[in-house]
Amino acid sequence: MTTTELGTVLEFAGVTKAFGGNSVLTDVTLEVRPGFTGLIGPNGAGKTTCLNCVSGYLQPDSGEVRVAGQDVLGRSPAAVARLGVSRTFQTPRLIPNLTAVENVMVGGGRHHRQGHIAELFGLPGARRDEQEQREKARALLETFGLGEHPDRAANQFPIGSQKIVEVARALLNEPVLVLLDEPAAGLGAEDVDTLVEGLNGWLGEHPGAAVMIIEHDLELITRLCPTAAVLHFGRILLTGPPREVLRDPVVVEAYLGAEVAAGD
Amino acid sequence: MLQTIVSGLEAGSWFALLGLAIVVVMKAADVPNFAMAEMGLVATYVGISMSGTGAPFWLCVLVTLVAGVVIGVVIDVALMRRLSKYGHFPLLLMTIGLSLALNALIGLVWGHAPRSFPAPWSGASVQLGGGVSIGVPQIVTIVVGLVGAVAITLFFRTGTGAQMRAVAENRATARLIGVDAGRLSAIAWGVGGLIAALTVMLQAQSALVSTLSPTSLIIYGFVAATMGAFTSLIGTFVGGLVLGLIQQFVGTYLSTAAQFSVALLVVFLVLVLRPDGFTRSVRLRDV
Amino acid sequence: MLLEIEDARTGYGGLEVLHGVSLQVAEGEIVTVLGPNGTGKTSLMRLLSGTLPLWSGKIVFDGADLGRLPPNKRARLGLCQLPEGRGIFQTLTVGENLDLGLSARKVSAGAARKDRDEVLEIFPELADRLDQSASSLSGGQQQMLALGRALMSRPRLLLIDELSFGLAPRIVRDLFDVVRRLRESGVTFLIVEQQSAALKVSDRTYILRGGRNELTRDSAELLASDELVTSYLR
Amino acid sequence: MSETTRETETTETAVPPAAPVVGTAAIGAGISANAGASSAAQRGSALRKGIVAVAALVLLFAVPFVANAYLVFVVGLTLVYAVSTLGFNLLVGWSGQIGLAHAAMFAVGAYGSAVGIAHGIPFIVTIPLAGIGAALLAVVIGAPAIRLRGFFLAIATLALGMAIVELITFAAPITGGGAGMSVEVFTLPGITGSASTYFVILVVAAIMFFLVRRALIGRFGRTLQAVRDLGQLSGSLGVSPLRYRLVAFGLSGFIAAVAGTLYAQLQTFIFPAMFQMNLLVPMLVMVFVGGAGSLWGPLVGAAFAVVLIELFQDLGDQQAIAYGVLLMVVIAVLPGGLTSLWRTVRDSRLGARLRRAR
Amino acid sequence: GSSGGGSAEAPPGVTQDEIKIGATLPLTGTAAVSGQGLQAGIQIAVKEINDAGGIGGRKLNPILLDDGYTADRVVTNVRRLVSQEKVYSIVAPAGSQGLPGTWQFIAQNKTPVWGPISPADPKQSEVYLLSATRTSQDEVAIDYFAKLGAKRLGVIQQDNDLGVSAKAALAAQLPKHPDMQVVANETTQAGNTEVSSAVNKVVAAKPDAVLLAEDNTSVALILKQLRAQGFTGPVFADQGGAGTGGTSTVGPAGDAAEGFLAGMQADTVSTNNPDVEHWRTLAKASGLPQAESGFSLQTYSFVKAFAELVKRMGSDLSYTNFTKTAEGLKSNPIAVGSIPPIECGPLPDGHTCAVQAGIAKYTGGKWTVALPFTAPV
Ligand SMILES: Nc1ncnc2c1ncn2[C@@H]1O[C@H](COP(=O)(O)OP(=O)(O)OP(=O)(O)O)[C@@H](O)[C@H]1O
Ligand SMILES: Nc1ncnc2c1ncn2[C@@H]1O[C@H](COP(=O)(O)OP(=O)(O)OP(=O)(O)O)[C@@H](O)[C@H]1O
Ligand SMILES: CC(C)C[C@H](N)C(=O)O
Ligand SMILES: [Mg+2]
Ligand SMILES: [Mg+2]
Repeated sequence: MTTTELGTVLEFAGVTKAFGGNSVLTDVTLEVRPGFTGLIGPNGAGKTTCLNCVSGYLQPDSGEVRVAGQDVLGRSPAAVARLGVSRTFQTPRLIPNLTAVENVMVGGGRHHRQGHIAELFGLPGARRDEQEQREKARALLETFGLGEHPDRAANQFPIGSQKIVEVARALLNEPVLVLLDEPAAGLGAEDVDTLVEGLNGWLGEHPGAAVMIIEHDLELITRLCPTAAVLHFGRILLTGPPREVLRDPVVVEAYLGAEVAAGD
Repeated sequence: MLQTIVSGLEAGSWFALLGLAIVVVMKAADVPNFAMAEMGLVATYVGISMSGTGAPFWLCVLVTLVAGVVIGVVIDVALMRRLSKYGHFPLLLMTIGLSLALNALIGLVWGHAPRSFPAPWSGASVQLGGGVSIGVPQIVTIVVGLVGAVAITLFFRTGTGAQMRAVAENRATARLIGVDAGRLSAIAWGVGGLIAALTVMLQAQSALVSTLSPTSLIIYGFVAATMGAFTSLIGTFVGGLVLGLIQQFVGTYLSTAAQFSVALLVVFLVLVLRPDGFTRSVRLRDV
Repeated sequence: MLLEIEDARTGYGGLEVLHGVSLQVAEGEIVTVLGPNGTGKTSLMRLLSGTLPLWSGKIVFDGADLGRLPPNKRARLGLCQLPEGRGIFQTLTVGENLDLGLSARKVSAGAARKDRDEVLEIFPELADRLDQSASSLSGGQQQMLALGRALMSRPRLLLIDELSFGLAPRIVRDLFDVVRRLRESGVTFLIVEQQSAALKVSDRTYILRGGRNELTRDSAELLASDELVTSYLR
Repeated sequence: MSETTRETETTETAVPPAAPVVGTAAIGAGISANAGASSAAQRGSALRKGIVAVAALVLLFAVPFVANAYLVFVVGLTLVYAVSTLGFNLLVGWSGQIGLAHAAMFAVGAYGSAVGIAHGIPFIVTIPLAGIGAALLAVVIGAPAIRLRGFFLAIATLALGMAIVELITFAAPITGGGAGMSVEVFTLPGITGSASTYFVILVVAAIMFFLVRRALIGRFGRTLQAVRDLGQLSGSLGVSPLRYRLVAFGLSGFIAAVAGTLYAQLQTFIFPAMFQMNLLVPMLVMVFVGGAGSLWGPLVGAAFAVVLIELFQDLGDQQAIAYGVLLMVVIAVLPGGLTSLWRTVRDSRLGARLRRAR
Repeated sequence: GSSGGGSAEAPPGVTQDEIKIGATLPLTGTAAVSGQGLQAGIQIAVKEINDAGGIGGRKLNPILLDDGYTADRVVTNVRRLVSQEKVYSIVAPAGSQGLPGTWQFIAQNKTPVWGPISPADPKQSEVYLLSATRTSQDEVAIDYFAKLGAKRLGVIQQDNDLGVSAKAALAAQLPKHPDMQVVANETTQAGNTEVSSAVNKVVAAKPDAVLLAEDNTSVALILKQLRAQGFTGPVFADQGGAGTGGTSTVGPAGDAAEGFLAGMQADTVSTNNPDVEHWRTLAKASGLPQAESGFSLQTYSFVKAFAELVKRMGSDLSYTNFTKTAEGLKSNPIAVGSIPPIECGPLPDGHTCAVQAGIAKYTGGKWTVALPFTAPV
């Protein structure tokens, strides 16, 4: 699953999706290349629905979704994940009783070389695997500013931190494509900084990977993403560098509200 | 054939009513109550004891039903409420413990011998052509079951329905927005106890009840509730009746030995083919 | 004072997270609480709504000691919370969720319909989804629903844990307008926020750090002070 | 445990607040595993744990030398139930599926072994054979059932379980039908019957505990919990939830049947009525009282169920009520099961004060 | 485990002034009514024997354990009685289905089991059956039906040992009554109180007589339903299911019990047989629950027979002598009066000490003898 430099990692081609007559995505066509891509748009525009179409939870009514050239339609979420697609959820979904580290480790299934049987009998390879994953998970948490309490149960973290644990979980898998659904919601300014640095650092080490971020914190989008796509009423309104996109009058009207555009 | 149908509907009414009691409690308290049949049995035994003192029949009926309500409310207030925040397991286990304790208590107080609830129409039957005779208690059960089901359904049509479901989904959040969860769950448990008392009383009028009878009754009740997807009152009621008919027909035309398993297997097939029971499903978006 | 918190302590199990927080809100005020992630803002909200027990200290609402009053009774006093994570009832429809806001007060059917219409005017997105399962809403729509439900209860004091959570910038902006408008009609607000935009609508700001009061200022003053903005906001 | 509610329940933790904590925690069967002592609490020196385990084993090994046949039997029975609960807990507590065919799988093990022995297969060989047979059967049952959730799963598996026991009754020529069949007891050379049975049980139980613990504290256990708490969302972690659910069915069937083979040896006479609701309910109690989703819960739960009944013998006809009431008290005080005692104390204010005082 | 056996060895549970005996009984659970009766009988007999100075100066010390009518607790209890309490003999334990699970253990320990309540015959040297098995009772009942002229037989049986007993009886006796045929044979599930379709089917087959192999509750239920559907012919159940002499079945059945036929392992409780009268006085005086039931009379008689046997053993209480004395009864049976004479045959057929069963009839609220003790033909 190697992607050529600057090749397309994720591709939507004419994706359409409706729920009981309500059209949510209309002919969405989009290319996501290695690096960061922002996906922004008003509430209910269909951003999360786009992600769900990639990760196998929804099947588009028509159109195609390809990851690294492979069609994902008809694949189960697990099969899509095995293509190297990781994601976070808009409302964080952690395993409440596991610690933060263990929650992150759950994301690493793709890179275990040893099967459960080897693990059962404590074979050295399996132990090494486990150890490596644990260290990697700790390092990731550290990167994202949660190094302090890695062994606390996940349900004891404030909601913002839970989202960050999810980000770390998504990254452990060494994914080709990372889909982040509002990772910064509920975070304070300092934590957003940490998140941005962490993501930048990670991408630096994984230059072939693509990260698609859905976010309403536009500052984060402008800081991270060279390109952003605007989704509006299920259609891609325009794509381009965030600063330009955010100056577009339609975007301003629909998404930002007049004053913001003028002010910020 | 007619005999089979009537017997099936009679047993089906018990199953359906107990299923309703289970669903009602499930609706507001989200507890799978394994002690439901025992609750009804205690209430019924209170009524039977009462009628042993020569009290008039209708007074005994009233006492039985009131006892059912009281038992339900007391159980909710004393045992269930404070556990609700810990999720399902403790609640489920509590009802199991309760069913064991209640069963033993009944044994201590009233003994284990089967009993019946003497009704003015006990033993009376209607002769139909072809040697078929139908017991009046059977007819009473079917009619009362139907009326009871309609009454309960109407009761839950009232505005409290959504509040109850909110409490069941998340009691803490419901209280946060001002829902009096305590009152609602007490109502649910009270109504549940009432229906359970009614069920077992009906059973005791046409058949026999003892500390042994809750075991099979509760399974049938749960199966009926399952057919109603644990949410639909009508689905549960119909499910219970259908279950009663299925097992009666299996007994009559296949084998009485396999009656229970075949009835359950039919339910299994229904579930596999219609994973949401007899009701229209609420599909939730979880991503 | 509508709400007075005095040296309140609380926590989870054996873990104390608020080590004596004091706070006052006057009738008709908009007060914000700021603080870094994990500092105990949500815990403060839970304490006020009665989902976390008060270990020591005092909470007085409208002259009455809240003590161990259960959450639903507090809601009936007009103390309404929009909880972190929204607290939408997923198995209910959008309309049912909205109407649940009426649980905290007695109201005629007509008045209820009027209130609902008002709320739907603020959140038109919800209007054509009333019969849809609440779980099918998008994240932001759910946040609107939660807020709409809270408004349905006509609270005297509305506690909002992260108003802007998951909302598009324009909606946030509109909502701050709504907050201002509601204040005119007599609602008092205590808002936990991460966004500095909140300061623009609020009168006073408390900054919490590590479960303690760190600073209390007029919001305008705080916004004007560059130093404070860079160290606490941005 | 209504299906719909299940899916969206915001998990409440053992901590009171209406924490909208971790999203849809309970997707699977609606199990917000309250115990989950699994991981956070599992730290500590492996060496110390090893020593405790060995010491416990030595103690258990000594039982037949110091105790009479009755006590040996009671301890043996506890171990058998503990093994069975190990499997049940894996299914219910860890994978979050309330599959109620467990008593039937236990019966399959007992009958499989008994019939096998009657046909000349050595007892020891029947243990894995019965286990594998039951595992296959469990997978066959599980295949249609894993798509069902919560109570639908419970009722469906209950139905299949009852049908299996009924089949055993029908297969009278092989199984003796409703009248039951006696089981030829295996004896180790030079050791009397009951002690011999006991040693076999102890060894098998130790192996099962070791392996299951091994599996659950590692990646497999974490994945099961992910499947339990995240349901289909675990798919995005590269986990196939249906596959793991099915594997949990198979494994629990295997373990139940292994326990069943041992049970047959203890009872020496088995009949179908032993394996119906009257067994299933105590089995559930063992899972929950021990602590669903915990590692040592099965042992504690089994001991609770077996030993307590023996202790209550002297209460005569009041013992049933004493048992029920005690059960209720335990749940009221420790909703997460007996094994949550330690955590409850640790996380309480009292515990915090004690720690500070130290 | 230890072996009790050899003649030289002193048997367990016997001291200068005491003999420990034990039993496991369903004091709680579904068979609790029967269990209470069984318990009362043992206690009445023990009190009478001890008040009279015991057996050769040794008083009986009964250890009665509750098994809740579950198999694994029966097995546990027997182990406890033998290994922990070290009883001399197990006397009159309930014959619930768990008892066969103890036979191997009993064989290892050589502990005599005296008078278990209606189990299937294990044909084992340590087990002394003092009353007709369910199969024998059913056989007697089939003969009796034949005598009454019944040609069409309806059967309702449970899917457990009760049903198996009935099957065995049918297999043995039907060939002997060529003009009798089974027109309906329904099986119900133990523990399930849903019996109506079985009843419907049996009634539809228009039988002359109905044989039940069911537990107390089910028998009562079936009786009620049979009568409600207009079936008026004879209905029979064995002693265990009929609660013969007591009220555990006929009480709940109410009016439907009129004319009900029941197996008799001990004499009916209300006859003027002097031995029964004697028991009746003691039972009434005891005030124990179910003391006046047929189950009580049965265990009372078994304990009395046990005392008589031990008396006959003289000073040698070894198990060898126990067997010898018991086998010697062939020539000089123990006659308690309330049960058929006890004459234990020697091995290899086990110690089947009584095969005769009687039939009692419940009329006008009283149990009367319909057929005195007879062996099946
Ligand atoms: N299962 C469903 N059934 C019906 N409508 C749905 C369903 N899922 C999504 N929708 C609708 O589709 C639209 C898009 O939802 P989506 O979650 O993709 O929005 P979004 O862009 O992620 O918005 P937000 O920023 O608020 O999260 C919304 O109007 C929502 O109500
Ligand atoms: N259920 C819980 N159990 C144990 N500790 C908890 C629990 N919930 C929160 N905490 C702890 O309490 C502290 C305060 O958390 P709180 O959620 O109040 O912070 P917050 O200020 O609202 O953070 P955020 O801005 O991220 O929402 C944190 O350290 C957190 O780890
Ligand atoms: C001996 C008794 C325990 C028998 C029991 N009453 C039964 O119906 O089988
Ligand atoms: Mg979204
Ligand atoms: Mg917070």
